[in-house]
Amino acid sequence: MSDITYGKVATFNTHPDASIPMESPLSVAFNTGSVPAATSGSRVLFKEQAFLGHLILRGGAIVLDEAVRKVLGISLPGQPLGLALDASGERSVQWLSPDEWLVIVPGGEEFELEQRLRDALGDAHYAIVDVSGGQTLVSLEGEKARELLMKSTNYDVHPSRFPVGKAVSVVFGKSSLILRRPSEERYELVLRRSFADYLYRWILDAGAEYAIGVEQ
Amino acid sequence: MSQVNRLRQGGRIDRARTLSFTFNGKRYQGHAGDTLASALLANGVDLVNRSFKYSRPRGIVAAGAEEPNALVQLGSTEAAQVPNVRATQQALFEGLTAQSTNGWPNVQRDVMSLVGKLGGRFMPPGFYYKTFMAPASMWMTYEKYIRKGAGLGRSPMENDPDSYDHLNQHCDLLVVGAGPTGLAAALTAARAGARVILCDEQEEMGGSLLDSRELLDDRPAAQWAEQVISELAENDNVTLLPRTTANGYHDHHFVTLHERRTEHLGETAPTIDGVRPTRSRMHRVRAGQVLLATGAHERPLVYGNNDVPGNLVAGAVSTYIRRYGVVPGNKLVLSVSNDHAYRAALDWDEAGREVVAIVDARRNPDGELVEQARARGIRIIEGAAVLEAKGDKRVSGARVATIDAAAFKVTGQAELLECDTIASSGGYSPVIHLASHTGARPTWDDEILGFVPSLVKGVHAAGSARGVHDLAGGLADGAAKASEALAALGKSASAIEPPRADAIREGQACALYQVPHEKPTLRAPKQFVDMQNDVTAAAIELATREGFESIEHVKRYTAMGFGTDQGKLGNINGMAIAARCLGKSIPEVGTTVFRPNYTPVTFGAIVGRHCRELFDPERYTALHQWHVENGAEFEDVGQWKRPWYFPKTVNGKQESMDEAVARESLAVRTGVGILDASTLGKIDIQGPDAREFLGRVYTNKWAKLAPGRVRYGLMCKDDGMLMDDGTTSCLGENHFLMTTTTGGAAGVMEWLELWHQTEWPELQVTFTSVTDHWATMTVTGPDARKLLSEITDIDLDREQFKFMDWRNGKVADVPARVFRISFTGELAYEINVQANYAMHVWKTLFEHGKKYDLTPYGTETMHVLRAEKGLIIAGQDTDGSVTPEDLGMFWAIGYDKPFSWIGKRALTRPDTARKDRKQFVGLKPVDPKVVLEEGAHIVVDKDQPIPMDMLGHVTSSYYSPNLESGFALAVIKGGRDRMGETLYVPMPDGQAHEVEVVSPVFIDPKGERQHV
Amino acid sequence: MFYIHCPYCDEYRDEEEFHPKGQAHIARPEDPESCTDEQWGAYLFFRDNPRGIHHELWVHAIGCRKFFNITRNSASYEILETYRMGEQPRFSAEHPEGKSAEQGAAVNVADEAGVVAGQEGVKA
Amino acid sequence: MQRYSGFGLAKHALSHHENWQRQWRNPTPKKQYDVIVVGGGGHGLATAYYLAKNHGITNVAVLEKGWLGGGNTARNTTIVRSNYLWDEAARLYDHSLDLWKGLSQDLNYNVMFSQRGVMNLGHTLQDMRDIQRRVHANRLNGVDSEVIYPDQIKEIVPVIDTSKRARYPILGASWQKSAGVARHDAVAWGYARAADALGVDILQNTEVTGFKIRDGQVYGVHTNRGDIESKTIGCVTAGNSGVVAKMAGLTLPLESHPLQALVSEPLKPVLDTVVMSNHVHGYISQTDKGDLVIGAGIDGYLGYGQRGSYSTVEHTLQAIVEMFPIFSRVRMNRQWGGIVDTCADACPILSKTRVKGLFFNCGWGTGGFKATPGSGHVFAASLAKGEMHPIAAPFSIDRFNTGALIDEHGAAGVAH
Repeated sequence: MSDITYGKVATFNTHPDASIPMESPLSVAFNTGSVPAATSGSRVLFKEQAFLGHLILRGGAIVLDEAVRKVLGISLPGQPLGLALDASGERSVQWLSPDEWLVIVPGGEEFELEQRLRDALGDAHYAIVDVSGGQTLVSLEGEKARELLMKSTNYDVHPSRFPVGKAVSVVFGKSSLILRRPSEERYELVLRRSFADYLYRWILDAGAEYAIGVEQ
Repeated sequence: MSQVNRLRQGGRIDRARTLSFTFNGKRYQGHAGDTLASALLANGVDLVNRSFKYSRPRGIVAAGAEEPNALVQLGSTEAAQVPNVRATQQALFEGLTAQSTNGWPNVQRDVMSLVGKLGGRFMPPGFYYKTFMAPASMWMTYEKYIRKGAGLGRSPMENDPDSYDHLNQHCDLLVVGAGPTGLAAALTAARAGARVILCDEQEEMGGSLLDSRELLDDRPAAQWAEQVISELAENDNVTLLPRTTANGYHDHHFVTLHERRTEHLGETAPTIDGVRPTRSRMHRVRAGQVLLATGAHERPLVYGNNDVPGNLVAGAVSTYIRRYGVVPGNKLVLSVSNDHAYRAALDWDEAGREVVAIVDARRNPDGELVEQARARGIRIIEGAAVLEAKGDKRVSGARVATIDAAAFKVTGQAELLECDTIASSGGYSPVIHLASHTGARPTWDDEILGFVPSLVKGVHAAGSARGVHDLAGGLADGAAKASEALAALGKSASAIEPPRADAIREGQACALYQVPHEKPTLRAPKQFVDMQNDVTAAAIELATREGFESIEHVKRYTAMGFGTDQGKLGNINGMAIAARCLGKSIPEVGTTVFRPNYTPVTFGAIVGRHCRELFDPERYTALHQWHVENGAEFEDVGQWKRPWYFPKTVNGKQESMDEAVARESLAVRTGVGILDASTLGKIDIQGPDAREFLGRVYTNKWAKLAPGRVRYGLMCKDDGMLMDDGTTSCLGENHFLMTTTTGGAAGVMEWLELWHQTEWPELQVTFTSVTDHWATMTVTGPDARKLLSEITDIDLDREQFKFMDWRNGKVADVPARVFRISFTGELAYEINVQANYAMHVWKTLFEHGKKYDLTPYGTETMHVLRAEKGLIIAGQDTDGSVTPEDLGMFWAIGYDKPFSWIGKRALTRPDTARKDRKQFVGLKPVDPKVVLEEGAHIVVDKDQPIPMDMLGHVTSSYYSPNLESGFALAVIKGGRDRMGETLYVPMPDGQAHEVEVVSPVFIDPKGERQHV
Repeated sequence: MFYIHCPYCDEYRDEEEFHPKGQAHIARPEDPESCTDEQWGAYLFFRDNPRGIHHELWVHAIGCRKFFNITRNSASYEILETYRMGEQPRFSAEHPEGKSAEQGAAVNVADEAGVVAGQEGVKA
Repeated sequence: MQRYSGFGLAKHALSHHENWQRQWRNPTPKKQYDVIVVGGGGHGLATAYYLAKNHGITNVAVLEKGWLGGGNTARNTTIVRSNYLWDEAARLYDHSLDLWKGLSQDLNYNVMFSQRGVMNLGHTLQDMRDIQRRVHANRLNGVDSEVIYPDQIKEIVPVIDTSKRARYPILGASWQKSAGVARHDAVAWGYARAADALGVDILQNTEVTGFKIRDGQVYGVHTNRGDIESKTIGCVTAGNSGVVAKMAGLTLPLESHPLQALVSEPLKPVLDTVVMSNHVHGYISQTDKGDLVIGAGIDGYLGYGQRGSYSTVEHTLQAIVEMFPIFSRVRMNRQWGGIVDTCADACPILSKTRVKGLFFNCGWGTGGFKATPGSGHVFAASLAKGEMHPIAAPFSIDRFNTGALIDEHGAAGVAH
């Protein structure tokens, strides 16, 4: 049974045992839209990291911090707009609001992680919500990645204002997304599933003059 | 074609690159570096347009953004047309094609000019308000002919082949204007390490330095500019934006900069390195501080026939000579009120053409430039001005006389000077537009005879923009103000050491705006103030006589300053004339208010990429591609694309919507159908107080809903009106999953947070949107259980899994939550799976569904089915004025809940408590073939004359293949007491449909089918 | 185009990320049932609408999704302060230059780690 | 009053226009008036005119803090229509439309009321339901209104994009042929001149700074030019109504917001009717001078600055270019903002107050210009009789306590 009740809250493992085909939020874009290949002239590279585990944590920072450190080995970013990664860079915790964080882990880890966090958190008031099916992570790299972002969001992405280790929710085109700076050379975008096709088209359009390439 | 006015040398044009262009059908040549205006002047083209109202011949007056006359229609193809391009700001490119915006059949021989000549007198300001009133019925006819004269250029009639984009920029200091002041400011800030944006509207940065006679550090001023620009270009923190106009200042230092990226290259964007750049780009700049180094516009003098081609502002003459190597005439009369403008005569003289005279309004002018002119033997007529220009399509002479400016009269005998060019200068108006976009009113400065900007915190003006007109002063001021601006940001920047400029001693200017004439203004030759709108000094005088005393009234009555130049040349003169007429001073008459844009901006640039397929996001569900592949027609619901219906093609003919809906809805009632319900909003709610919270925001009770159960809820605003509805499931004691309407999802989410954060923060509860995480598939119809049982491990036994229960399990091997709720009235299961697996589950359902003829249906069938069952759609059957009581949903109103839930109190207000409010009912047309029109109104007496007393309206109406009849839902005054009554629905054709008021539940009133 | 300091994100963000939600400090009456129709009408619809200093509720809709208050001049559009729910403004029509820091709690500072949003206070 | 006519104009031309008279006097305030109208915009001037003309009350002062017609009258997009949903609103606006039809002749001032038709587009099925509902209601209320479909729309407006290519294709529209536009400034000036001729004192640069109230009865105002007495005072101050009400100790159920508009450069005629879209949110018409006049929705915050947010302008032009892709290369000349006083139900307030003798006419939101004659007409009748005119009565302030709102938000298309 995939459902386990932790006290008074139901958890749910969304993943099947069998190998079932999955479709990412960008599947319509990739299947039916334009998918320009990366070339040596591409000054922006777009790459989806599909099917990761995405969890929303809600609650007090002190309580959550202890549990997250214990379970994930990452300190909960306490300062606004913080982004913390583990050594491998595969797991991250991002500040979303004073009582809300986004955890991203390799796909399939999220349910076990949720259980371990719940075990660690006990009776405190908190919430953990699996949103893995609702969003996808995309990375943008290349010398013109920042300029592409400037076309799309009014957030100041200058390195002095948007250094490594920062993550923000921003207006992007006429939609919104989460913008992260996990490393010097890479930006990450977290797209909402239903807006993914629009955002993809927006990014391709904005990136056309930089010969944007898409790696699937 | 020879460039008759092109000097053999000089100017910043590239003589090696000759460019051909066409103006009014004739081919000409110019050079790279020319503007269209300089190229036309080089070719001796005097007449470039006809005026708007009087069709008078007009020539080029200025050299920049202030030009009122030289507006052209650009473009050789229909799609490339651009109306009203200022020739003074359009760079010349190979093949440029332009024509005058006015003049028929052509600008040389304009039929309307006759009307202008004869009718001019009959068209004073306010002309339209005083005529065309009789007979009343004729106005539309009169107007039709009036409209024929409307407009300058024309809109393209084909779609734009170019694209546009935005770039969001941030900086510490935005410097507007790259003349001496702006360059000194930018350099100061850049050397201090600040993030700097420097923009300039011209093709080339440098501003007045590009045509200056002065030396900086003993070198031509332009060389200093080049050196500074190259230093700035090297600096990573500096963004240089030439060809970029700062058009609007919008609160908190948000400034729009319009960069013309390709307009100097061609009429449409060319392909460069395989990429077609956007035609223009809007930089949306958020600056820490803003420094306006926007310079000043020279004011022409207002004298008789000052609009005849060959009349220019003095500075423009210098610009054309020094920057473009073009001298726009042979014999010059220069009429001035100040020293600075003497440069025009010196430049003209050096170009080897004749300066007939300098007419100076001052007695005994004695500045250095005056001395230089004297030394060259140029005749200077003191205490005098040009009263009137002579000539028709080109100046042929200037009537000059001594005047008493203060007494506004001509004191001497007029002398006619033969000339072909009159240049004038009445002083310099700081360019304060951006500063006044903030709403800050500028103030008049008697010292500089101009308005200086009032500045909001963080906006600075420097140099000419605040009346510091001399070069050395402007350089120092730019550096100092940049340093001040950065200090306001807590950054220290020492002002750069400006280059050495030789101070030129200038005499005091005198105040002269309108030049007196021997005849009174109303009888004198037309003295133009605003050339683009044909506003004369006489018009202003007349307006003041008629009681228009506020400058705003004068402007509106005469249309002064409403042109595409926004009165850059004329407004101050106009105000001075109004002040003279009213016997007041200029500041008493009022200040001038400018609005964005500084110069007109292409719609496309403001729109950016938010057009066509990117106009608004299209939201897709996880099953979107299947819907497309299976021929769905889509309905726009909010931003979502939802399948509307799935037409089948039978014998090569595609079903109509009615046919498809009939088939789909019968399938659900008799077999099994499937709907993609993923767009419904879904909110995960957790916390010990989740249940209490639900009880406060929903009208009904939540205290006892057990895990595994689902309940329908109504949500009101505190005015008692329904805002949304949906089901909420109890997942655990402290855990709920709320659903909302598709359109209401974001609003409900914010609503819950609003109440939690601002009213009840003590409640321990959290809300998280999971709309996109889950895909929702509704399998419904009598065969739903059979179908689902084939691919699920959930026990679907009717006793084990009841209506309004939910269960966990696997569907098509994928973990799923299945909710037994029904929006069709049939047996129904809503299957929720993680969206990445949705397509697999959906397709598996169809594999197994073949034998049941599983039928996909869309929103239209969904609407029919729910309406048959009397279920509302919030937003369709309700409109913001409907309470739960109006809907008759008393079963969903917890009157006795301890907490006064949102909306409860409002229900007892006198109007909300009325018994005869519009109430939700069903309507059955007496003729079953009739399908009532949604939105039609209902009356008691079909024969009542108009206005009729309306009881209410049809909110939903369909043909039901199940009922074999049309049926409708409606809201009707006192409807619940009207059951069985016959009412009428009057139609535009005079017919009235007879309807019976019935229960809104048309099918299975006992609910047996959904419980099977 | 306002540039608004979000008191939770602790940085200036563009107006397009925020939604205005009307006059601030309008608390729902404690006991709605005992309100007269006039009192209920006043709560729902009647507003100060001043030309000058105005306290208003905004939400950082695309951002941290938190509600907070702004003291803004409705004529000049200058923002004098932003403050969190439950805090009182320093600037008001009575104190256009601002109360001293001890008297008013509202300051533009970051949320410190460990503060639970659920305890941040109320509109009134 | 010097009568205006084509013949008179010709006569003046021959004398070089030296004999035109003032269009209105510049009088000194009297100590006392029978009625004071606070606010010299279109509505206030119309109120004064109808007081004098229809009710014989000529001892009237109009107090204007700036220049007459200088508020929203000077800043709106001049649309006149009456196809409102609810009976009460339809009656009010249609009464106004009737007055518009003869207004130029009545005032002897050409207000250029041009019945070029107004179209409200529908882009979704729900839009179309709302349009049907409104048009049906209009028809039964005797208001000219019909539903038209893309082919007819294209015929009336050849330059509009009715193709399915659009993000939100046009599905249909409501069409009020008798609606149109008028010359906004001329309306204020025409009323001012006509009212002045009947003896009304129009006092510009006269700002009310307080009310004189005794025992719940108003008996005058304080102004920057001294006290002026009257026991009947009508406040018609649009965006500033909240500020004025506060001087009398009143709070009103409204908020003042910026409403922006913009114009293109003048173009040769290309659009001969008014096109409005609620869904993509923009509206557009072309003046007799050739400018495209464009407007949209209000900014969401309180604002007296006569300017709003740039993003609103962006969204508006996106909508315009979506509907009219050919305008992409046309250029925007100027933008500005007004201050609109909006009620929760998008309907005005025409009401007595708890201060006896003090009346308010406000809350017109984005739709005041079109109502100018009707508003002045029924408000004048109400001031003259001391009782609200039947057409005005439903628009009482009390409705916000009883709940009897007239919700024109719900289904009225764009509320302009």
